[in-house]
Order: sequence, then C-alpha cells, then structure tokens
Amino acid sequence: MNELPDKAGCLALYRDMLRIRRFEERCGELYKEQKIRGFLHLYIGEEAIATAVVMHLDQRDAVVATYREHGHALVRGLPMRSVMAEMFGKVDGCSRGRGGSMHLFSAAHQFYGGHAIVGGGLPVAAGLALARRRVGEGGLAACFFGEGAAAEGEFHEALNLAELWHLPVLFICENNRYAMGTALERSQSEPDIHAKAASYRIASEWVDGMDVVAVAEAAERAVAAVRGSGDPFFLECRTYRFRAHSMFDPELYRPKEEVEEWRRKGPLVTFQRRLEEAGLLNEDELEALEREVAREIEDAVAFAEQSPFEDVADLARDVYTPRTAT
Amino acid sequence: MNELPDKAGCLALYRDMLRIRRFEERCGELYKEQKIRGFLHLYIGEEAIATAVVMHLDQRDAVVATYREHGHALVRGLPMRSVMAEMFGKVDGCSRGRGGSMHLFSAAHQFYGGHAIVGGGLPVAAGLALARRRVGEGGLAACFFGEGAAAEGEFHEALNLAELWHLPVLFICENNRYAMGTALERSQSEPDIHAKAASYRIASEWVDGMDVVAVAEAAERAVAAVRGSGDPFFLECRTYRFRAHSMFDPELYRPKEEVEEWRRKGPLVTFQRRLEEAGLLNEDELEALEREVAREIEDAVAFAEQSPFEDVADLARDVYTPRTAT
Amino acid sequence: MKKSYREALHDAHAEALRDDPRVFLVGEDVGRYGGAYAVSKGLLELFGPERIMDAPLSESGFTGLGVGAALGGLRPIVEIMTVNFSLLALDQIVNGAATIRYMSGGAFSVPLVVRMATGGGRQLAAQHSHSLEGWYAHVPGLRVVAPATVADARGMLATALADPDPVIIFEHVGLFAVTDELPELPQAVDIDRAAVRRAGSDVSLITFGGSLPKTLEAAEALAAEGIDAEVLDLRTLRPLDVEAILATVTKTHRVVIVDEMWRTGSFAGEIAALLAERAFFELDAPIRRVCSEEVPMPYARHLEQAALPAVAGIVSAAREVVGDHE
Amino acid sequence: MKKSYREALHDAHAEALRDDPRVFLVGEDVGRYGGAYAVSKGLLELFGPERIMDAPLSESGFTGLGVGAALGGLRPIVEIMTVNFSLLALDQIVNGAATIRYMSGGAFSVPLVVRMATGGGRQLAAQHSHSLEGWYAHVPGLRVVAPATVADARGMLATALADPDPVIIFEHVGLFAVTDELPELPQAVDIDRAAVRRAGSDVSLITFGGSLPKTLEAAEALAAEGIDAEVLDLRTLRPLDVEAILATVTKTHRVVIVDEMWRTGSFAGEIAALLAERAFFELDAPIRRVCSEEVPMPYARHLEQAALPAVAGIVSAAREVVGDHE
Ligand SMILES: Cc1ncc(C[n+]2csc(CCOP(=O)(O)OP(=O)(O)O)c2C)c(N)n1
Ligand SMILES: Cc1ncc(C[n+]2csc(CCOP(=O)(O)OP(=O)(O)O)c2C)c(N)n1
Ligand SMILES: [Mg+2]
Ligand SMILES: [Mg+2]
Repeated sequence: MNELPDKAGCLALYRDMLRIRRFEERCGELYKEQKIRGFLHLYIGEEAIATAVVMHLDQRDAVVATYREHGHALVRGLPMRSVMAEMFGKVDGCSRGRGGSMHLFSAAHQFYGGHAIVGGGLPVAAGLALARRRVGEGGLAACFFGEGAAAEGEFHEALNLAELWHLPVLFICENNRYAMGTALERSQSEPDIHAKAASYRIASEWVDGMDVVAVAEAAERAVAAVRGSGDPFFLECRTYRFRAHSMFDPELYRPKEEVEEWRRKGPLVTFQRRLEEAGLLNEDELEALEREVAREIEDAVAFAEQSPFEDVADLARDVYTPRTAT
Repeated sequence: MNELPDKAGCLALYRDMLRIRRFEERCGELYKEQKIRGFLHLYIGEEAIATAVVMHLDQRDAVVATYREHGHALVRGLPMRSVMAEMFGKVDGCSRGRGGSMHLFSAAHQFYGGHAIVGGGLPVAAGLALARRRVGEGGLAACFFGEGAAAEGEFHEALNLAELWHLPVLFICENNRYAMGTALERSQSEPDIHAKAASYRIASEWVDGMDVVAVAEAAERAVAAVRGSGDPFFLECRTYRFRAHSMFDPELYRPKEEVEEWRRKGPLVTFQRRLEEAGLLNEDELEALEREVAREIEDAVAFAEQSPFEDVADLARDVYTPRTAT
Repeated sequence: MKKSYREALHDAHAEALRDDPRVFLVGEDVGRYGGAYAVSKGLLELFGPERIMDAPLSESGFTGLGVGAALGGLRPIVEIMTVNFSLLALDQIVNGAATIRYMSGGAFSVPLVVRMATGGGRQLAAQHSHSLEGWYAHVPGLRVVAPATVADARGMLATALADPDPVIIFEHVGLFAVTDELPELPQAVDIDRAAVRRAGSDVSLITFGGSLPKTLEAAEALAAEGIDAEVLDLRTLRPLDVEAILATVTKTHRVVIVDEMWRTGSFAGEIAALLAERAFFELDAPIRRVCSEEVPMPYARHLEQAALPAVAGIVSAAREVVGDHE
Repeated sequence: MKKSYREALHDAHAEALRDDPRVFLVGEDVGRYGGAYAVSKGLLELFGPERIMDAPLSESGFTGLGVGAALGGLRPIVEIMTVNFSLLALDQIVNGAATIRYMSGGAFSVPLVVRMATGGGRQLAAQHSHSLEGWYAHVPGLRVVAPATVADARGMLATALADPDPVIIFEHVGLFAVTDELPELPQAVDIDRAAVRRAGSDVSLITFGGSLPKTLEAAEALAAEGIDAEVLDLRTLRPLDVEAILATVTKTHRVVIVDEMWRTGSFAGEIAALLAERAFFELDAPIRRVCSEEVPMPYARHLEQAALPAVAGIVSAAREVVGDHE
C-alpha cells in the first residue's frame, strides 16, 4: 500500500472529493426539481481521478474533458457558483447558460470543455498541446475521456499524432467499465485499455482509480514524464460509475449487486476509513468539512437561483467573435 | 529460402504477375494517349501480392480493394476486356464506364471495388464477412489496403469490430512505404504495421511482398486460419511502388536511387531469375508468355476501343435499383 | 389500439426481425441498454445477440459494416444514436451506401436501412440538437424519410426494408412520446407520397418530421382566426413528392414552410426554390420559411425555445402571407 | 504580373507564413509531396517541418488538432486534400470549430482556417467529385468563402487568417490552372461582399467558385444574342451578401443561379428561397437553377460533362427566364 501524504494533503484530497460528491448529489436533486435540465451525467464514484490528476496541473496547462466534467471543473478552480449557474441555464454560468452540464468552459482556468461527442476532445487536446509546445514554457494539455472513446477512430488518430509529433498531452482514460450500457468487454477486442497506448509507442500506466493516493502518485509521475520529455503519456484509471449513465438511464445492463460491490470500494468511503485508521481525520473534522461543503453548495444554489436568464435579444451573441476583437 | 511450387505452379504465378505488369504498362501509355483519364494508380512493383493472395480465394469469398486494384481484378478473373473498357469509360466496362480505374466491380466475381476513400473499404469488408458467416459456408472477405490507411480511424474501428465479433476477414496490408509522398515513418508513431493487429488480438504476420512464393505460402496459412477459426487475420506484405502514386505525381519525395534499388528487388525480375536458375523457365517459354499476354492486352484494347460509350440518355440509370427487382 | 411513436417503432422492428431472418439491428446500446430512446427494449431477449448487436462507439465502423452486410445479402438496420453522431459515419453513407450501385454500373445494390434520432427541444445544447435531414436529402442514391406520425413510424420501417437501396429514417426526439390510435393490423405505408394532414384553402403549411405537430397546432390557431390552412407532411424528403407540393400550392397560392434546420441552407429552402422554379405563377405572396435561428443550439430553455420554430412563428408567418396581396 | 490561381494561393501562403509566426500549414502531403494541387510546393524548404506539417491520413485527427491549436493561440491552416475527404473531419468542424465560441458563452474563439479543393470535371468519378459548399454554408459559427478569381485566391487567405472565427475556403479543382494579371502588391480582399463580375440589365446570373468561368462564358454568348446578363459572384457563402443579391435582382428582375451541387438541396436553392422570400415582387419570371444532375459523378467524360452545369445549359436557362413574361 502506498504512503499517505501529510495531514493537510490528505484533508485537501478528501475535501476535494467530498466537494464533488456533495455537489453532484445536490445536482441530482435539482434535476428532479427541474432546475437542471437536459442531460446530466454524474461523476459519483470517480471523484478520485479528477481530484488527484488536476492537482498536479498548473496555469500553463490546458484541460479538456467530456460531458461528465463537473468534478474536473470544480477541482480546476471554476467557482462553484458559475458551474451551478451554468446548470441552471443562467447568464452568470461559466458558459453564460449556453452550454449546460455538458459544456463547462472557462478561459481564466484554461478549461476547454465539456465535449459531448465521444472521442472528439482528443484531437483538440493534441492541438492545444502543440500550441503549448510552441510557447515553450513546459505547459501540457490534460485530456480526460471514458474507456468508451477508445473504440472511436479519433482515439486512434489522436494517439498516433500525439506521439508522432511529440506533443505534450496527458491522456487520462477514466475506465468505468461501461459506455452507457455497453460493458468494456463487449466493446473492445482488447479490453486492456492502457496496453493500447503501447501500440503507438506511448508510455502508459494503469492505476486503481478508487485509490486517490495511488492516482495522485501516478499522475505526478505522468505529469513529470510529459513535462520532461515533451511526449505524451497515457494514464488509465480503473473506476466505476455508481449512478446511472444519465438521468434517463434505467440501468438494465448491470446487476444491483455489482454496483453495491463497487460502492464498497468507493474513493470516499475507503479513503475516509484509511484516514480515520491513521488518526488523520476525526468525526469533528469530518463534520466541519461536510458543513463547509454544504455551505458552499447552498451558496452556489442561491447564487444560481437569483442569477438572471440571458436576455433573449442576445440569442445570436457569440455565434461570431465581435470584429473589434481582431 | 522457401521452396518453389512445381513447374506449372511457378509458371502460373509468373504469368499472373506478368499479365498485371504488362497490362498496367500499357495503361500508362494509354493514359498519355488520353484514352484513359482521371486518376490512374499503377500497381507496378506490387504484383506478387494480389497474385499470391487471390489465388487462395474461391467463389465463396468476397474481395474488397482500393483505387490501385487493376491487379486484384485481373487475378480475380474479371475479363481483361471488361477492365480495359472500364478504363476507357465504355459501356462494356465492368462498371459500365461509371467507375473508371478506381472503381472496378463485378458481381460474378464477388469483386466489391475499387474504394477510393482511404480506409473506407475496411468496415465494408467486415460487413461482407458478417454476411458470409451467417451463410455458414466458410466464405471470407479479403480486404486489401495500403499502409497509409492504418492512420485512419476506420482502420482501428474495423479491426476492433472484426475481432470482437469474430468476423472472417483477411486483412491484407500492402505496405509500399509511401502514402502518396508521405513515408511510413512520417505517418506512424509505430511503423511496424503488422504489430498493430496484435493490439486488437488479431493474429498477424508480415511477409516479403516482393517474393511471390513467400506471399503465397503466407496467404495460404492466413486463409486457412480465417476459414478454420472464423476470426480475422492480418497479413502485412512489405513491398514498394515503382511508379509515381498517380499520373500527377512529380515524385519529389524520394530519391531515384531508392526506386532503383527496389526495382532490383522487384517481384518479376527476382522470380524470373530464380525460375531460370532452377531450370523452370527458358527463353522460349518466356517469350511465349510475353506473346500470350501481349495478345490478350491488344485484344482488350481493341475491345475497349470499339465498345460504345453509354447513351447519355441513360445518365440517371442505376442511381436507384429498378423497383421491379424488389 | 393506442400506441406511442416509440412503441410503433418497436413493433415495426419486432415484426421485421420476425418475418425476415436476414434482418438485424446494429448500433450503440440497442441491446442491453434497450436503445437510447428505448425503441429496441426487449428485442435482445427475443432475438438474441446475433440479431440485436450492441456496437462499440464506432459510428463509421458499424455503418460501414452495415453497407458490407447489405452488399452481402443481409438486411441491416443500423441505428445511429442521433444525427449528431452521424457526421462520423457520413463518409460511409455518402461515398459508400449512396454511390456503390451507380459507380458499379448496377453490379451491386445496398439494401441498408439507417435510422437516427434528430432534432432539438430537449435542452441538449449545441452538439446534441442538430437537424440535418436536408443534407441527406441532397444525396442521390439515398432515400430519406421522416415519419411524423405514429402510423408512419409503424409502417415505414417495413417499406424501407423492402427497398433495394439505402434508406435513411429520421425520428424526431420530440415525437417518441406522441401517442395515437393504430389499427390492430399494420398497414403498408407508401413512402413515395406526401400526405395532406389537414385540408385547407387559404395557405399551405409544408413541413415534415418533428415540426408536424407544431404546424398542425398552428393550423388550428389559424382556423380560430378564420384562416383555413392546409398542412402538407412531406414524409419522404428524397425523392420529393413534387406533385403533392405543386398541388397544394395550386390550391392555396400561399406558402409557409416549417423546418427545424437552420434557415440558410435549410431543406425548407429547397421547397421554396422548387416553388420559385415550378409554381412561380401560382404564388400570390412571398414564401415564408419558419426555421431555426442561426445559432448553435443553446442549453437554456428560454433561449432554445427562441431558437426553434414555434407555433406562434408559424401562425404569424401564415398571417403575413395571407395578408400579402400583389 | 500574370499568375495562376495555384501560384496566387502559394504566394498567399508564403506571405502569411512569413508575416505571422503563429501561422502553420498542416495536411496530407503539403510538405514533401508539394501539395496534391501543388499549392504548397517549396514551402517546406522555406519554412521547415514545424510550419509545414505533413500529416498522416487522419482527417478528423489533424482537423481537430487544428481546432485545438487555434484555441491555444496559433493560426493553423488545415488543408483537407479535397472536400470528399472532409466528410471524415466534419464532426470536428461542425461540433467543434463552429460551436465552441457559442457554447462556451464567448470564452473561446477558434481562429482556424480550413482549405479544401472542391468540385468535379476531372473524371475522378463518384467519390472524388463532390461539391458540398452549401453544407458548410448551413452551419452558424463558420464563415465560408469560395475564391473564384486569381485575385481572390491571392487575397482571401490573409483575410481568413485575420478572422477570429473559423473560415472554410473552397478552391475549385477547375480553377488552379486559371491565370490572370495580379498587381505586384497584394490587395486586401473584403470577403464580406459579393462582386458583380459583369454588369448587365436583362438577367442576373448568380454563381460562385468554379462555376464563375462557365457563367461568364455564358454571359458572353448571351450578349451575342442581345441578352445583357449581369454576373454576380457570391464569393462568401456564409454570411451571404444579401444586399448584393437583392440589388442585382432589383435591377434585372430575372434570375438564373449556377451551382455545381446536386439540384435538390443545392446552395442555389438557398439563393432561390431567399429571393422567393425577400424579392418576390421584384421577380418577373420563375427562377432557374443550373446545377449538377442528380447522379453520383460518372467517370466517362461524356457522362460527366452531361452531369455538370454547362455553358449551354446556363444560356438556355437565361433565355427561358428572359422569354418568360408574366
Ligand atoms: C460520437 C458519439 N457517439 C455516441 C454518443 C452518445 N453517448 C454519450 S456518452 C456515451 C458513452 C460513453 O462512454 P465512456 O466513453 O466510457 O464515458 P462514460 O460515460 O462512461 O464516462 C455515449 C454512447 C456520443 N455522445 N458521441
Ligand atoms: C480519406 C482519404 N484521404 C485522402 C485521400 C487521397 N489519397 C489517395 S491515395 C492516398 C495515399 C494512400 O496511401 P496508401 O494507403 O499507402 O496506399 P497506396 O497508394 O500506397 O497504395 C491519398 C492520401 C483519399 N483518397 N482518401
Ligand atoms: Mg465509461
Ligand atoms: Mg502506401
């Protein structure tokens, strides 16, 4: 078993994961209240990954994610208020309410979405990495995607280009074993995802995505490898989605027991137990954390509630960039 | 060194290759005479592959090829007359003059083109293989493509589907080291093409594509493997294109010496030498073969010349299938 | 018997699968998940995994596989989850399915059915709300249908499967929950003919697919104002039922076309152009198109509603053309 | 100074690469091969492989990479060899480049230039002769231009690169060899405005791109018959210069639109629709479209010529509309 960071480090990890978890649980409720609409894909069960990867990134780096990206946005520093307002479709949302849950963006945080075409983010990340390399400050592009994307042609094209052209991309595959209702074994003739990277000569590693410390260590190595070599690195994080794919999913494709079994391995419950056993987290601290997170969430909800809807007269705004900006 | 087949077998191989070579040389001339127009991609230098693979296929099998497919069509048995007439754009062409050099088709020969979108033929072959499997007579789909296709997403999607669904596809990669002017090393981070198949768990092999006997042996094994297992097989044949990519290519991207070197390794010249050394081919036989082939070609040209152009009134024929055919 | 559009599609599939062993359904999550729109729910259990094939995320791959399977004698139904993802498969449809019969000089037909959900209105934002029917309707070699009623949803699949050429079926996401009476015995649907859904004499409202309910509602509202609108449902976008279009215009002399595509380059534009060419002297007023606003679809509900064709917009366009006299 | 369209494009690239270090060119065979249409010949030697990037056959991959590079601050010129292959990259253009600014609420712009050859007439048959300009012109967020003259070929690239949003440039294969006088100093080109290429009063011939030469030739033929045609070159297909279109029609009251797309769903249809909406009372005769016949492009020259818009067809359409009085 890996070594725990110091107490502050541990609490930060726990807090970041908890923040995502409670935020998304609240989102699930808000969906039922019809405050949030459209598609809503919860990251619950997978929080360790975004938490432990994004912490190693800095302002030089770009982040590209999928439609399941609330967690990534939050740990990257997008204000929870702007994320919640986005889901409410309000003008103070990080995408002015145009994007919704699937399309969170922020220039200040170099957060490039929020892509909802599976596989579509990978070539974009390669291009961002190319631009980073030209700037020459050691920045990289971190690209998150599900294991489902590995079947798309763009996965293959992007991996080849990234290695061929020595692009500093950190590919992070969030392998939660299902693409909607399709199990990995039913979508890949070779279900070992990280092994695929080898066929492009990309350095790769897989890690238990339920163990936040393990992910943090692997991500640290991976980020260092990309910065050091300028070449891509492929990190597969094995995890599980506790909730339905989206709010429309009746979950016919997996037994309840399987979900239960994975829940017991969940990143929060296991880390909490470990911290408690190591004497790094007591009940008071836990409660304080919960309160702090709850407060932030309720503040975000209140903010989103009171934020106005964009004026319909501005419907066509931002189809094109105002010419004066040239 | 592999063993030669018996004399008849050797002469058949030699004759098939010679027939392609002379046919295409004649096509090159006819292009200059503007009898053939559009794109013309010559297979010269690569004849051993089609010759030695297609000989192992039978009437149960389907063949899918690219725009560089004259050789495949000829060895598959499409009458040279109908191929030449096609290149002339005449109504007696195998595609009624609609397809031209890039789109040779024949239902009688289960010859499914002639695809000019690089990579586009692979999923189609997978589908043909699925249909073959359902029929259950042991038929397979043989799919030829260049190494350039290996960078396309469809390559990846098709290989995964073929293995995942146990489809009897024989993938034959004609690796002639260039995709137009782009050398393999500049297009693939992993230039060992046959190794890619392994990352889909597809059985694979590579063979010297200049050695017609070696290709024949490998193809025999490959066809047997597909028929035996019902699973795909990937055969990479390493070869070289002696001529320009198409008639528009100024060949700026490779030195003349490189071409010369490869010409010395050519499938016809090396096999001829070997047969002569083995006492299996003498000058008289060679001359007779050349005469026979020349006669067939001139007959095909004459046929194509006299064949009429399709009536313009029939322009819209075959956009849709006549309804009575339902 | 009251059925939903979704159930009608389901029944049509079950019937087709039962009646013809060559028919199979392939697409993402059509099996274990039950179909993204639950159309194929339960079919895996009835027909098994050889007939109901859950595909990996490989739109180009499995659509191309459909082309090959159709060439090989099967009758594939390819479900592309939504039109948005069909962009990834467009090459196989345009350069493959649509072209093979013509460019093979009639050697091969491609009896392929491709179904996809289309349209907006569910707050799914810019990457999940496209309406691109007109693009497909542009392509010779394809047949394009858009069932707008429960009866058409029930009947069109069989007609499409009986067609020897590729048929694209668009199912608007707004229609799945619509219910209507269906006769016990399925009715053959003549997909070559448009249908007058409401007879009227003052103005022709021409539409198709998901816009039909809105258009009918507008017609009722107009009736209340004393304007008697005829509603023509095109049903088949390629080939167009030109006769029916000319007939309604010859009757009313005023036209509003409703289409969810963006206005510029919309399919509504094609209908307007056709009329400007072929019914110019029948027209008593400018044509009006009611289309989507020219913006990527926004998430926020009020913006999305402002971007989509609406009953009020249809009503006011109709009022205008009825008011406009020469 | 006399220059060809090809040379004008070449010079425009050289200038852009010289003037702005952020600019680079990426595409298949743009470097060592010299460009499929020789546009970039010699640029690799001048600017090196970091600025002139030979891409593998991965249209979606390197187009997506262009999107990312543009987001990251570079100014990519992506050359897709021909529009035919752009289908493989369409998702990145439609769901990526065109949408990101809007769906990010203005957080990011995508200053990407995509160039591609388009059109038929070279006997390249059904998979290599498409004209799909209207599809791109349908998409909000894109700017679409079609340089039809040597001067526009010289000037439009710089204007496109100065644009903060994605610009698609269509270069018709029939134009590359056209030559014309060019001033020594390059002229800025206002890509927002259509251009009257020939003033006239009897009929408006509206066209763009590769159809301009034919249309001008038709105008000369008409002049010989005493019909004075005005020729309007749209130049920019999105956004349309509606004013210029209305102006010419207000002058001549008769319209023929020439466009190489298939008639149904052609961009000509959009122009006709626009006129039927906005210039209805100006029109004295039915509109005529001269488009490609609705067939996949045949190889045989006589069939291809019969399928494409031709001078004779334009002349007779113009005669008709001039003859047609109310
Ligand atoms: C190209 C494309 N095809 C289909 C979809 C519909 N879809 C959305 S998410 C999804 C599953 C993706 O699975 P995975 O990549 O494993 O990510 P996860 O949802 O498990 O995080 C599918 C099929 C899509 N968005 N894009
Ligand atoms: C999708 C696509 N992109 C680009 C082209 C243009 N093109 C035609 S052949 C070719 C090179 C293909 O090389 P390879 O696959 O190695 O086959 P080869 O020509 O060497 O036999 C290219 C780039 C095409 N036909 N299709
Ligand atoms: Mg997954
Ligand atoms: Mg090659």
